[in-house]
Amino acid sequence: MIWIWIAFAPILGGLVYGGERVLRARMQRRQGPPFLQPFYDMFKLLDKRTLIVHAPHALLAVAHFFALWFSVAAIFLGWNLLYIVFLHLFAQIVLILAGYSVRSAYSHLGANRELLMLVAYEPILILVAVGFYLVSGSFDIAQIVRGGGYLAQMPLLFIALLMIVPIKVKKSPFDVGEAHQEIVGGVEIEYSGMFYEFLYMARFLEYIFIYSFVFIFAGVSYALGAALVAGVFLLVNLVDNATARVHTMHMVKIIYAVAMSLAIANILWIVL
Amino acid sequence: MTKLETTLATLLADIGTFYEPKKWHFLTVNGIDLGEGKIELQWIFSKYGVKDEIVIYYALSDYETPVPSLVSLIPSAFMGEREIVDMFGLKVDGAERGLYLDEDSLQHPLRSES
Amino acid sequence: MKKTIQIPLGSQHISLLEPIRFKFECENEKIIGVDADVGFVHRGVELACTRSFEFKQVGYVVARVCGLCAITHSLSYTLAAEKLLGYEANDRIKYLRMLMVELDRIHSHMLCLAHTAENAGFEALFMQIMADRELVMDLQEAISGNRVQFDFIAIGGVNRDLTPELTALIHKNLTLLSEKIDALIGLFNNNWSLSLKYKGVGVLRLEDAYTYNALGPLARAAGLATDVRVETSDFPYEDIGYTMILESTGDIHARNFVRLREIVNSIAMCRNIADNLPAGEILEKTKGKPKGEAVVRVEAPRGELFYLVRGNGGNMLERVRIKTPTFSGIPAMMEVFKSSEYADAPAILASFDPCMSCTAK
Amino acid sequence: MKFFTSFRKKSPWILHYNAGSCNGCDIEILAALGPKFDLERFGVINTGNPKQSDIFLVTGPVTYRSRERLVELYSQIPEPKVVIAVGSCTTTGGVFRGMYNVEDGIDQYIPVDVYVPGCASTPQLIIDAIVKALEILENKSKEIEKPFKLFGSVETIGNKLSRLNMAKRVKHD
Repeated sequence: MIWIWIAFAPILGGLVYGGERVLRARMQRRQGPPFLQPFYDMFKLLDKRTLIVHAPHALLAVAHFFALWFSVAAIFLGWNLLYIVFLHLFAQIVLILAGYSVRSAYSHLGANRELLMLVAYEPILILVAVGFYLVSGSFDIAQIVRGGGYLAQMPLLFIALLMIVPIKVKKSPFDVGEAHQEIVGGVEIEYSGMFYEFLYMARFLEYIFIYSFVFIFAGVSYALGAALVAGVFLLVNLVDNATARVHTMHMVKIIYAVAMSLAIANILWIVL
Repeated sequence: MTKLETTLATLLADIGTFYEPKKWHFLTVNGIDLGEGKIELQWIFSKYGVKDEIVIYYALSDYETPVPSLVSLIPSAFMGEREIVDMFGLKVDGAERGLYLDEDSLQHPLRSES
Repeated sequence: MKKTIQIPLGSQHISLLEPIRFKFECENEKIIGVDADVGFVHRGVELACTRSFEFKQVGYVVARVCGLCAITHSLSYTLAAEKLLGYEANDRIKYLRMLMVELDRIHSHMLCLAHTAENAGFEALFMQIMADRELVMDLQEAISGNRVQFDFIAIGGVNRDLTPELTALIHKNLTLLSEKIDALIGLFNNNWSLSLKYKGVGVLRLEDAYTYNALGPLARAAGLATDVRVETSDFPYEDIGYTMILESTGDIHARNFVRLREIVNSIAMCRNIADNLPAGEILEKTKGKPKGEAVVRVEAPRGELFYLVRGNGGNMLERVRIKTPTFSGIPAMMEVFKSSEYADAPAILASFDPCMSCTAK
Repeated sequence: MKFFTSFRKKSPWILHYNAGSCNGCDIEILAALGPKFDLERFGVINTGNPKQSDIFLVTGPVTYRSRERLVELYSQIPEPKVVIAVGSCTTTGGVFRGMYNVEDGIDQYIPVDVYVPGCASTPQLIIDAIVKALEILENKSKEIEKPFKLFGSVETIGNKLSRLNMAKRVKHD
């Protein structure tokens, strides 16, 4: 059963993404694309001729996708949370390498920004994992979801996690890595056809990845988890439609000043 | 509209005594081809906050005589100067071809013979 | 090792409507040098106005210099030609012309605001302003028959008249619009992320505005009180409630605010015109051929538009000189880019509202 | 593959290039992306990146300087692709026809599939053109623009003939 979930993870993410595009359009008083639009895009990209800059560049996109898929699978299988965070880090590093491996200035800038994003959100993810360990006594997700009451014990960590969700799903105010008006997609710029498709689907997996972090905050109660995810989803989209993009440095400062101190305060609170 | 005559040799001195950045708005440099190799150059100014006050300095010249550049007095004059270099093929100190046309283009579209 | 990277912006870029190419020399993302290539849209309109078209057609040709401020182009040319023909338009024509120019200013300013929001990464605001802008576009379509490039002005008058139904429509749409503009003013003032993106970014100081001869909203945002609408006597702008809008900080926020408040002013002026339209013919016959030299300045949405027309008594003109607002704005623009962040560059660029097809003609 | 072909028309990503237009048509393209006309209904995304685009929206009569970029952008779009010429001056040169720096329409340089008249084209016309372009996009095969090898034995004659047939089958109207 769990393997089916893992196999269908990208499709699930695609549904989330499709729903989000419709929701965003409605928030902007538009009709918006069909619900299944991400899948139409996927199939179309498979049909396009692929232009490759050089082979490792294309391969790194595939590696990024599979590494992400692996970390999502690890979440579904209930593995160690720290392990999952570092798997995800590996996936991001692969993407950054891909960005640096071509000569486009936009790609380099995008990779720079991806690195800064990583610097911003990675400590929070680790602190969240540490928080779970302190409360439930284990890094294993299988163990964590058997417990409960995380929201009551780590409310500040939850807020910190909320602040990095827009970075991961590339939404305003923290969509600096993609930033179409500035760097035309950043690291995505030199990809086309089938290999762009891997990045496009990796985006679906990012949705699953970050929202499952939100989900496990509910612990044993799956209904509460679903409600949390839906709430965060709405909130993130609302914020996306009400803010402009901030600078990369502003983003890092905001995350460090607010989210980081919230997270650390929460951990101190649990420990003491 | 007031038209004042000047010559290319005395242009810098004339404009230098006339132009005050807080009073006069520099519009542009203009060239008008009069035919037979003659060209009329105009430097156009307007006064801030006053109705219909336009001053045009003009000088008669030909295609070959180098035109002094006003950039030392009016930093924003370089656009207009590059334009007349492109359009008439004149020589202006410090202004190169290539604003609209290619750097090595042989065209000077606004000359009357072209 | 080379410390700087060169970031190109254009000639094709998603944040640009028009082809202009910047080369930013950047340290990390800080811009230390700018190089601009503006000649991508050069078509040669000035020459064609004197060689291929007769003076009666030129008004429609120069409208195609720029799609956003087409009406001011044809207006300036028409005024210059009418001066050469010795013709003075009656009040109704003047008021109708002012009406269309102000409507055009509203839609152009709104497009600029939308574009600035989009380039700052605020997609929802872009959509909101574009939706509100349709009110003005509908008005323009109803009055002139086309959404953009309405050849409304002809030598000797205007091509279409205002009917009572249109007056009612003007009032209806402009009332709706002014509510939305009030909401926008609040949004631009209070949104936290917009203030990060706009306040203190891309500052043009007052001295620089004087030195580089900035004009239009760019100069007024820096506190330089210049507006061609009060510096010429071609149109009775004071009679219909014109006020000059000035800001002092000169950043993107100030430029946006000049535009927003000018829209409010323009709405009031349009409603005044619609109420107090004098009676008279809308298209009169003109006689003769243009002879002599005439200069005309008109305030386009982006600033001062200057036309110099010289005729020799024939059907063809001798010289049509077009000096467009963005052309004079570029030196100031290049100055502002230095020492700002590359991440701000698209928003700064959009806040200047550059019109390359004007610049290169 | 047959299965994927039918999805081409459901996700057209556009690339917009201004080859020297008066930007009247460009603002109408923006308006078409806005809420009133909402091109995203058809799955349109304005990508701004030629490598990920399907539909090439060009405005302007092609000036001397922009012609190289135009061809370059066109060749960077992977097959299958459709070109839409928006506006009178893009189709024929329009009012700019015969000016010294103008090349009289983009079909001098790249093949055009849909011509949109109007000065300026209205958003309604642009939407119509994109819907028309979707049909063409569905019929286009990515094989047809592969260069033919005249000499060399890489391809059999039968293959060549079948590709010729494919080229013929593409309907343009």
